[in-house]
Amino acid sequence: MFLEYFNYWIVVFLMMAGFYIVIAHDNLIKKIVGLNIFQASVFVLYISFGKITGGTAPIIAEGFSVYSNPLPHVLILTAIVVGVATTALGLALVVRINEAYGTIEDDEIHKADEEED
Amino acid sequence: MTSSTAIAFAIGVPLLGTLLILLHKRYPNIREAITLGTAATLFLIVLSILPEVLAGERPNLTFIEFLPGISIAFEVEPLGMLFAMIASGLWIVTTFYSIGYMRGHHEKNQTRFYACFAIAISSTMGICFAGNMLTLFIFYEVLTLSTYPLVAHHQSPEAKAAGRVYLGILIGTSIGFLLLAILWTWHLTGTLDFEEGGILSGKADGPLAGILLFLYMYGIGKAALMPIHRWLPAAMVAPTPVSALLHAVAVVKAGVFSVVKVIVYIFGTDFLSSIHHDDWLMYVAAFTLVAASCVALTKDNLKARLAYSTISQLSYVILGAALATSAGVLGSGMHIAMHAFGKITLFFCAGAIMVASHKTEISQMDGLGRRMPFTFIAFAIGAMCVIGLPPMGGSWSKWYLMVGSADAGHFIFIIVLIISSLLNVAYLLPIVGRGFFRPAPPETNDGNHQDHSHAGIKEAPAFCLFAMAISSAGCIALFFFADRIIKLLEPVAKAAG
Amino acid sequence: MVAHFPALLVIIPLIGAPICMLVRVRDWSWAVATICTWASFAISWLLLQQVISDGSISYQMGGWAPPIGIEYRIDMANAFVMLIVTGIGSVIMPYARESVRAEYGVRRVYFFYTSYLLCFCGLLGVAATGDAFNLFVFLEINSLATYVLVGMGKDRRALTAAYQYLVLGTIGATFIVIGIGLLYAETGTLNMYDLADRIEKVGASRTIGAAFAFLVVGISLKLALFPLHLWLPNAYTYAPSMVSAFLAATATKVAVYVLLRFLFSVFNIELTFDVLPLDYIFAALAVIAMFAASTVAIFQENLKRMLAYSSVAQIGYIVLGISLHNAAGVTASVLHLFNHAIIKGGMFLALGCIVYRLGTVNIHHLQGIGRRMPLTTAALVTGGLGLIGVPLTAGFVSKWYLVIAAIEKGWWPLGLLVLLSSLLAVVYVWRIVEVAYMKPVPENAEQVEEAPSSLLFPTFILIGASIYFGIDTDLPLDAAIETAKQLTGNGE
Amino acid sequence: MRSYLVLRVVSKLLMPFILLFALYVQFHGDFGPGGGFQAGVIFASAFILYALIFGVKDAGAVLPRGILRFGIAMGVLLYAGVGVFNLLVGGNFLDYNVMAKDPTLGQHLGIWLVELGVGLTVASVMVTIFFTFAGHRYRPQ
Repeated sequence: MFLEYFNYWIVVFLMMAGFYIVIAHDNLIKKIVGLNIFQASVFVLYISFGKITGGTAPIIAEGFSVYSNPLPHVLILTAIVVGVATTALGLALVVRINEAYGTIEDDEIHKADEEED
Repeated sequence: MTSSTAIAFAIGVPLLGTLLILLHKRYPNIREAITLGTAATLFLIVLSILPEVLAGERPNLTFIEFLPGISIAFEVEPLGMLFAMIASGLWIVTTFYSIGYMRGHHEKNQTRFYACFAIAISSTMGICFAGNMLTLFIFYEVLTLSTYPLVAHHQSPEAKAAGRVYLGILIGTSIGFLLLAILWTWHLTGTLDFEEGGILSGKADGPLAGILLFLYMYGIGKAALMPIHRWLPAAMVAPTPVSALLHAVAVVKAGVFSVVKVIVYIFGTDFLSSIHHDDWLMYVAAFTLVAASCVALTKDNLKARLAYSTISQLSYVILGAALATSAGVLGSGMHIAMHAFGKITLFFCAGAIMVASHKTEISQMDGLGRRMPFTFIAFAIGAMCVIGLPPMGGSWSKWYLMVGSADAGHFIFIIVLIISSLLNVAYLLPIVGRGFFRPAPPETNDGNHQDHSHAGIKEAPAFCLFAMAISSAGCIALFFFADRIIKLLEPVAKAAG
Repeated sequence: MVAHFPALLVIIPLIGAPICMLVRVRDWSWAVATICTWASFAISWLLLQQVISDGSISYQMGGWAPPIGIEYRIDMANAFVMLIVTGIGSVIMPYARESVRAEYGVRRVYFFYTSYLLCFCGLLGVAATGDAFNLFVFLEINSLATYVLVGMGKDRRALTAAYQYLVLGTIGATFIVIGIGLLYAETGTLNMYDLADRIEKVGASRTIGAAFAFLVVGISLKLALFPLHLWLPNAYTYAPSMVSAFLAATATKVAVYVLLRFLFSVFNIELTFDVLPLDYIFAALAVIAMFAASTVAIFQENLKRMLAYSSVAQIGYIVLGISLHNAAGVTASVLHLFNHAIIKGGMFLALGCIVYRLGTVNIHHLQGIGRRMPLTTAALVTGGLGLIGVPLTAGFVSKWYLVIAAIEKGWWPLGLLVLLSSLLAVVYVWRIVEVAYMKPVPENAEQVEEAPSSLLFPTFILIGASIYFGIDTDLPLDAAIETAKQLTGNGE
Repeated sequence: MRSYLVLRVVSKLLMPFILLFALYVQFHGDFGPGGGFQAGVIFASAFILYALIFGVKDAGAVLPRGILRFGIAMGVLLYAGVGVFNLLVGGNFLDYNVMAKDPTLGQHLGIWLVELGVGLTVASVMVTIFFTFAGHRYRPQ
């Protein structure tokens, strides 16, 4: 049971770990790290779907008849690009937040906002 | 001008007036002349519809179809005709009065006052002529919204608090209950048109009809059935012309008018008396009638007393309609007219006293009648009309209400009506007595204390006196020409019988 | 060319975005954005006509037939949503020029319009596509551009708002990808119509159930369904006015469309509502949203924030209609989607006018604003009446249908709750009225003029529309009824 | 890092190979594994390596911001332009069959151009992201 589905266990572990980091950490950079781990779990999930036992790379060649499904790879390539863009934007925002508040800790930012009100 | 276009004009003319008033906000004389002109035009337009209605026709006008199956539609029937004539006719009188009052009182924001007043009248016309329940509801809401600035006119904290109560109760009940009732009716019957004999009969069974009746009666907050009457005393912070025309005539009468319309044309009197779920309404109305009169007795502030008196009188109308007999409905319709004239006269007097002497409490009015004889005579006439003493119009409507109670076999309500009339006597006539027969308080020269004496008080401004004269003449005239009203309302009463 | 409209609708803003970046001259980039928006509007209008007369349109990207290729399928539902998006965009663009200049400045303003066009393109792509994964990609294009736009606000809190939005939005998007992935794993297809067929055959397997849960949660995050709305108030409050208006009117609406599409077209009604108790969950959340968010709105001092919370409440109405899952309920939802877009868009534009002149929308600084900026305030209050659902405004029509739907379903207490919750709207709208009209102008207040006509005109178009569509209900009502018919008939 | 001679020399030596490999991945994309995304990132990594060793300023001299921004925009335009061209000559959006007389040739041409656009944009974006972060100076408010 465990070994048979070990890739999915990895997915679940990564997903929960990433999600936990996003929720539990106050540091904005760490949140983004968590977000990345969270997204990475999905990449693994998709790649797992595409794998066919004994299949090769999906390029037509003599002597092979079983290929892995290429579609999840293509999809996840797109998802990775989206992930990169999200990370870049998130980090850029963190840089700006650091300039505006002088901190990247969530609770300190909250405090600064409350003082302003 | 055909009658259908007359309906459109009746609603459009006051709106046009509003626009002109806003445009001339820098020229008070022109602004008020426009108001007068608009009021007179409106009255003539309304009168032009009268012959057709008397001839038994039902002029109608349909605007765009608003939702599938529901249009904004108008249809003139006798009750609406009567109400429209009262409201538009008294608007002219009130305008004269307003000019005297607002100038004499040096009110601010007069342009907003006149503009909102005109919108309120326009929506009252819409209510009068509404051809289906949704149209009525729409104008009902417009009326609430347009009178809010009038109630909160002074912009003082009390005025704003009163405005909140006013808006809260009226909008709350109308959206929470009335709209739900309308939607439910639409769901049950697929129509919202006012039809003789009602649309709900056969579509709603016993308890459901009872619930619907409850939703309608408490949804129409403007009818001030207890315990949702609080807005009316609150609205008394408004300038007196507003209290006079809107909170003795247009707004509250729009409420009871809607109640009568709902009972006669949505439920149908036959259906209502057959289901026996309307008994509670009669008892609530009877209770409101007596209780409000008792509260009125305790009030020293003149306008507050009149407000509670109004609450009590509104329940006469509701009671009459709830009796669901021919005479009861007739009495209801007549009482709308009779009370309108009587109460507006009383409010005119209250305002005149306020302008001339800055007195608002009844206990301060000892001997004031000798300084302001015309005002107090008018007050006496109005009071007698509200009480129902001949030769004032009010006596007819109370007569028919009692006949209606007897027809329905509810003799207890005859007793209630009599008790209430006695209470009316008890809270209205002593004011006149005080004015004429009690000695005026002595003059004090102590600068620190408020001067309670009547030194320097003169009769109210001429504009006010003129208005009072007309409305009190109306009270008397209604007694002698009551047959005209009966004739107008006959078709409705017959259908109810 | 007519046959290519579904693709062109998405491509035009996509091409506009890089051009915007290349021209770089301030007014030119604005002009490019405006022209693209207007062109899209014209196309979406024609598309809607085409759908009305000929039924659904299918467009095969790259000539590859579905289910292998990506298909764009335009039916009533998305044609209508695209019309809303492009229509709102077309009205807002003329407004944007002055407003953005005042709130964002002129330096590198071409970035602003590039982001706007990408956001616009993403929304249209989400609406147009018939491919589940393609939908995710466009959703992310739209979201990323939106984060940028929100972060362009003047206040530094715009940055934290954008960050918060980014984190939550990304979580939502990832949930959606997981859901789509699971669907793919179970059925082996990504085309929505193909998916619908295969899901029907598979039935409610555990994978489908999990996919469904991930999708619903992910989409609910994007549409700010209570209690997943946390990103919304800050984002709307601190974004530039033009962005607030555009987002409030379109972004959540498109998310609602996605929800409708998945619930009704991809998963079928039996699965969604009979096997899974989604109707009760949605109804409960919607009612809480209506009351909780409206109550919070009452206590806000920043008017933009107040409107933002009101948006959360209004989304509650929309979701409530969906939870009834009968034709009338969905009609009410779609209708409210349209009406709320117009009303809220118009109100945010009106607030933008105030920001333009006063630099603040804090209620304490707006005393007597009714006298200082009469037209703007009139627009704001008229919009507010629409939010309450006063008759003769668009808001009334949708509430009418919502309550009727609730009664038809037999859940009449919900109808009563809808009406009662609109009383809360009365309270927060009346706060504006009291401050605007019933308070004197502060003595030390500087002299302000009415907002310039380039701002007022678009504001009045939207507010006017909210009145117009409250009286002449044909267009939105027909479209909503057709959409509901299509969706509740399981996409046929 | 100006003092690390080994790094400087090795990176200079590596640069052409990285770029060449990027081009291989780019243009072999329509036959085998590869394509614009991968190629773009590899291409960008060469410049990022250069910037790491020689500083962002020097790297910026090789690839000014203006060119990068142009690259980003042109890549997208190229992609969309191919699609619109197909539209104009009678196919659907991105239907490469109509690009040349022979559909197979058309497919080759179409995918080649589209991947070129993708590669251009990806490379420019990656380099821009790196330059933006690395070249940013902390400006507290």
